[in-house]
Amino acid sequence: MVLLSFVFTAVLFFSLRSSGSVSATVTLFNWISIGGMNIPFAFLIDHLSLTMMLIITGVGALIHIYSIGYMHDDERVNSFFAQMNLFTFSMLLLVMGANYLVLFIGWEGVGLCSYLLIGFWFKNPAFNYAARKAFVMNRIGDLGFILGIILIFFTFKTVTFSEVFTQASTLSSGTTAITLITLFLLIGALGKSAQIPLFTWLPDAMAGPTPVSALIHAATMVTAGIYMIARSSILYNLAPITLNIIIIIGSATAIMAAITGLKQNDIKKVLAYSTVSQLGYMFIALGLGAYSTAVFHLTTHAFFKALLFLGAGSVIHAMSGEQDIRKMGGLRKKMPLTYFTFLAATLAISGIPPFSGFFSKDLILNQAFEHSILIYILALAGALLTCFYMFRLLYLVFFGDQRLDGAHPHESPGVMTIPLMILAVLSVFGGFLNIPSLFGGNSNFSTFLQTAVFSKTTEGLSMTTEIVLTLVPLSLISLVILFAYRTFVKKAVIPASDEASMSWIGKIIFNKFYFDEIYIFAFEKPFGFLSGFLFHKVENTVLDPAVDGIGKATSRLGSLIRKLQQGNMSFYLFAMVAGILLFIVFILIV
Amino acid sequence: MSALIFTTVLGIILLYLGLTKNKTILSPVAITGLLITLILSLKDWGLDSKYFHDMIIFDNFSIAFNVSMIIITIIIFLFGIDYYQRMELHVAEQYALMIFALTGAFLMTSFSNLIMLFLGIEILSIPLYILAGGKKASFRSNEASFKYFMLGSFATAFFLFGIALVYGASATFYLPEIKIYLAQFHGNLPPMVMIGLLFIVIGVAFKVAVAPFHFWSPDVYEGAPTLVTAFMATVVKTAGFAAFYRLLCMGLLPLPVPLEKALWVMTGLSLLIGNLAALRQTNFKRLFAYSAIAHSGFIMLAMLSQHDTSASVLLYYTFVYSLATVPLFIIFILVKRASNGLETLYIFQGLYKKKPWIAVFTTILLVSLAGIPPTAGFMAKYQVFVLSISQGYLAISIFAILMAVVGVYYYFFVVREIYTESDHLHPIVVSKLNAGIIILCGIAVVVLGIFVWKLPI
Amino acid sequence: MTFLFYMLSAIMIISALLVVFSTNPINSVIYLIICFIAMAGHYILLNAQFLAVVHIIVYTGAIMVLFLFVIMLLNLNKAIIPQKSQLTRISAVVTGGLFFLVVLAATRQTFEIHPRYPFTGDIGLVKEVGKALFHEFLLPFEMSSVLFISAMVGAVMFGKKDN
Amino acid sequence: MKEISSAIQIIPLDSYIMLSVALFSIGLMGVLFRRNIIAVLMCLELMFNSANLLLTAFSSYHSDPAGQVFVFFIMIVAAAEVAVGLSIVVMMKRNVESVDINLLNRLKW
Repeated sequence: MVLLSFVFTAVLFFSLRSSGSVSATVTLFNWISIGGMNIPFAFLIDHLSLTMMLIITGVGALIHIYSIGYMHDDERVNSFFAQMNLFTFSMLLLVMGANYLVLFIGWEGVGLCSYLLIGFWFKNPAFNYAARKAFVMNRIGDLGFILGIILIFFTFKTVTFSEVFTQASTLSSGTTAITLITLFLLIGALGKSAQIPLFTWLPDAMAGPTPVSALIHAATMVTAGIYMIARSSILYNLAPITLNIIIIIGSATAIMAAITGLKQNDIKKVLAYSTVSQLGYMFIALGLGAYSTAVFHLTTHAFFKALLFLGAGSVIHAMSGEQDIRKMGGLRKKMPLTYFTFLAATLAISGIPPFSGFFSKDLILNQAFEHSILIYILALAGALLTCFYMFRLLYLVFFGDQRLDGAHPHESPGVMTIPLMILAVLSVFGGFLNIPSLFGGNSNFSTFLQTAVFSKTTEGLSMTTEIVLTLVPLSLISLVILFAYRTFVKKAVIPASDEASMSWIGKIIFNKFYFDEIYIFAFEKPFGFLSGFLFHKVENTVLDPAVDGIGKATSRLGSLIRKLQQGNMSFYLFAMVAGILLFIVFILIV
Repeated sequence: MSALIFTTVLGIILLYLGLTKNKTILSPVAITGLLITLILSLKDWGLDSKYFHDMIIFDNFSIAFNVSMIIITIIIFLFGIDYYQRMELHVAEQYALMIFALTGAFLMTSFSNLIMLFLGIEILSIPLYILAGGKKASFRSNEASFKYFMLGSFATAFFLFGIALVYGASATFYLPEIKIYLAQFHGNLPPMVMIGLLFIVIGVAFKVAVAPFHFWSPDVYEGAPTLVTAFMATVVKTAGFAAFYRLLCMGLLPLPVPLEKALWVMTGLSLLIGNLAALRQTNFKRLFAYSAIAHSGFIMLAMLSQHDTSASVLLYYTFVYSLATVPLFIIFILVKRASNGLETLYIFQGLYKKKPWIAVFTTILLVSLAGIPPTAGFMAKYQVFVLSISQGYLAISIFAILMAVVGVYYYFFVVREIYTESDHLHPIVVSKLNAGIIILCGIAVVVLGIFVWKLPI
Repeated sequence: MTFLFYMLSAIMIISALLVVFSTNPINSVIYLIICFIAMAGHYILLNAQFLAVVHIIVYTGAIMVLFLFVIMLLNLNKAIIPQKSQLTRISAVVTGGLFFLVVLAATRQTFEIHPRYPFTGDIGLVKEVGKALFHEFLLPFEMSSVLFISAMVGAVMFGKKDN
Repeated sequence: MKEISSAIQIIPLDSYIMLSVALFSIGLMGVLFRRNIIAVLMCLELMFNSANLLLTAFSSYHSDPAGQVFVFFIMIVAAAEVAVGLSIVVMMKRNVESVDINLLNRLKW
């Protein structure tokens, strides 16, 4: 089904290309007309939505094929596919909607499917809790989003994209209304795209089946926020304050999630934090006004992150459900296909040329450099951290000796590896869609998006700066890879369990070499501390409780109101009379 | 008018059929009768007929509401075939009383004289007092009945006193004449009239369970037999709001400012109390009682944002709400039977395992009540918000949206239970007819949400 | 005339208070009957002869007898039920008093109510009331039969002893 | 007869309003005051009747029979309500052997 829709999308893509038109709007029917408002139920097909549709259907189809193998012995496989399809439908609705309301319906739909899919294995109460957490956090974001839509309606008297944007372009930059609208929309995007402070649901959401994590929490749903901001690029261009906030949030998220990822030992958690971090990257790009770059990174990220998740799924499958990377190792020989595809994805996410991640990440870094050196350094640091934990993951899982007794890892069946290989090819070559002029390309992808997304124009960097900016990260990244290799392969350092960490560190100091000491003093300790701090303190004691706290406060108020209902008739009568008396006084005074 | 006469006759016919001690024919007769009433009602469409010195006016507004209430009652009766199978005594009386209550509801949607409003409310209420106590041996049912009766009469006393005060000033019971009388004050009403109007409004607000006059509803909903609760939560609420709208927006426009402010306070309180108290409920019926209070808040929001489309939004909201609520109560009864009469939310555990399709449609209905697209519940809420915002009530709308978000949470308590495993495996028996009703309502909710956004008035 | 008004009012208020404060329900019923008779006197003063008669028949004749009947039936003719707590009773009195003051303050005539029609003395006669009842108010009159039948059904349903 | 029928012309309308409000408040107080359900019902009757009295006074003042017809309907409804209320009381008494309003507290929270 999804494959079929991919074919349809591809046909649509080429027909739109050949017809040479920029966008097409399909109005199904006139939907709402109330209170002086007209909303058609319409779809908008332009280059942006086509790109998104290609990603959703393409990656989605591969993941569906993969799931046939992955879920084949689950008893509720039918409902799984039903929910996955519902998700794909909602996601398409989201990107194809021609006004904010249709977008919102898709938005809610993916939230709902996400809830169902995270809690798919509902027998485990923790999973149920994770599902609910995701849902609640998303609802907080949705609240901001719907307020944004309402404000849009309030300001422009319409919610159709084209009309809003036409009217908005006549407004001057920095108007309060626009700033408010963009801020509210941003809150929605923060929830859906898992940014600070609403990101904590995403790592927990890994409770769902791995294909779900791949489809929803890596490739598609979390990018909805990016898509929405890119779609509203005209509005955001008019709100410099919001853009700055986006940059701050994006870089903070990118760094923080990367640091947290350093110490995670669950294979999916590592990937989850890396997703959050990469989304932070996209937000930086958005904040810089480089919307097409953000969408480009979104595209490449969809390829390699889906691949990573599916690879992880394949590993978990092979290890019969084990997710702790400390217990893996030496899988390179047993699962060569998975290994090579995983390697390709890791190289891509680390930004090694000519893998896809290199092009998109490089573009973001360049643009960050243009904007401010500070953001550049932050982004670069994030990239290095990403590189480190990804190779740590790779080495721990695939190199060294097998550490789990009694497991007999085996390569996954063809129905699972074929999607892996296709995605690997995409991860490797996906970057060629948008070769910058430095390498003799002509930025096809950005040009393609230009009709739908209105990036801020930049003057461009000189050739030499660009070369330097390409080489510096590259050399640093190679260093980091080498370092990780020495630590995890040569020295075979295995991260200790959380409880034993202090005594373990003591032992290491006496036994290991120079590199290890550097690792411990310069890296392990501060970052370990920071990582632990971010994870345990910030995330667990500040952000989570803050979000939970709102819930708790409301529910406490709820108990209070409930206590009023004492069941005693006299009390009800008294309450009624008191109410009436107060209303009389109120009426007479007002 | 012929519909009104026919329903009263139908009630009496049902009473006589009760003498034959044959329960099986009651439901078919009642449903056929209601279908005839439906047709008779629709025949009056567009005529704006006035009867008996303008005592009642059957305009499109009242006919639309009547039709929606008849449809909901038919759904309830369809389920009644199964429900009353287990009951030995007084089955015919219960059917007849519901029909009589429906007659009262008709009067409430079409009155144009305060005496008809008063009689309508009473004809609706007295059968309900009795129906609430339908399980004679159960003390909970008795208590529900008495609480409803006591507080209801108390509210009626205020209502009457209010009518007396308004009559004293204006010397008439006719709404149009009262409107003309009030217009001469240019919004600066003397306190006596103001208090009279307030008392009248309180009398109606009590019937639709608007906070702070909601205290009866959780207790009565819980204690009353479940099918009666379903009737109360849907038909009574619809009728109450139709009457409310007729009173305020047709009779009193422009609303006196203090009264309007008082109504806004009630709206805010209902939203707050309904949604927050529902968060802590573990009893399904109480949960629905509080959520009904919350929905009253939303409907009030639509009503107070006076616009040409208010009536249509009101109709859409109440109909969609009823359409989702009745099947949920039906499912609740079926599940309750399978778990020895427990009423907590936990009894829904394992529903997905036992009846996957029913579980899916239950989810759809709950999702609709929670107001998540693409269901009709979302469209209804959305229309309310659009209406209130376009009329400039931004602050309260945002508050209502916040509360709607809270609302999602407690409906998903039930959803969570449905998809949770359970150890007790009593089979849930769902007859084909009941499954049909549930599925049909589920589909209707989705179809309405996607394609039909406005019901004709 | 004025004397009569004050006389009846005093009887009414005092007996109404006694209804509330007497502990024995039988006494309450008796005081309520006195109160209603005084009210019938008011109706006559107000020229509503028809109402005065109906009031006596319906209230003292039917409703109060029903009360008495139920009290006898349920054997409640002693003050067996304890009073509410002191605090509740005081707050009840305070609430009632407050309500009286507030509503009184609001309903005091600060504006002129104009009589709708020129004064006639016979609107309360059976003839006039009957005309209005069977002409203008025919529909409510007919609909109240539905009310009665449902009340009757209810009373039978509840009162009957099921085996 | 002539003398009596002109009461409303001599006694100010205000007095009647005051009287009705007083009666209503006493009824309200009684509803809150009493624990015996039957006594509470009687106090409710007081409240209804105060509305009746007020309507009649206004009706006479306006010389409009509609108010008195309304009173007639209120009496009808009051009779019906009392019948239903007392039958509920009888049913309850059968179940719990008491007519104490404070016993009605099983449905709560």
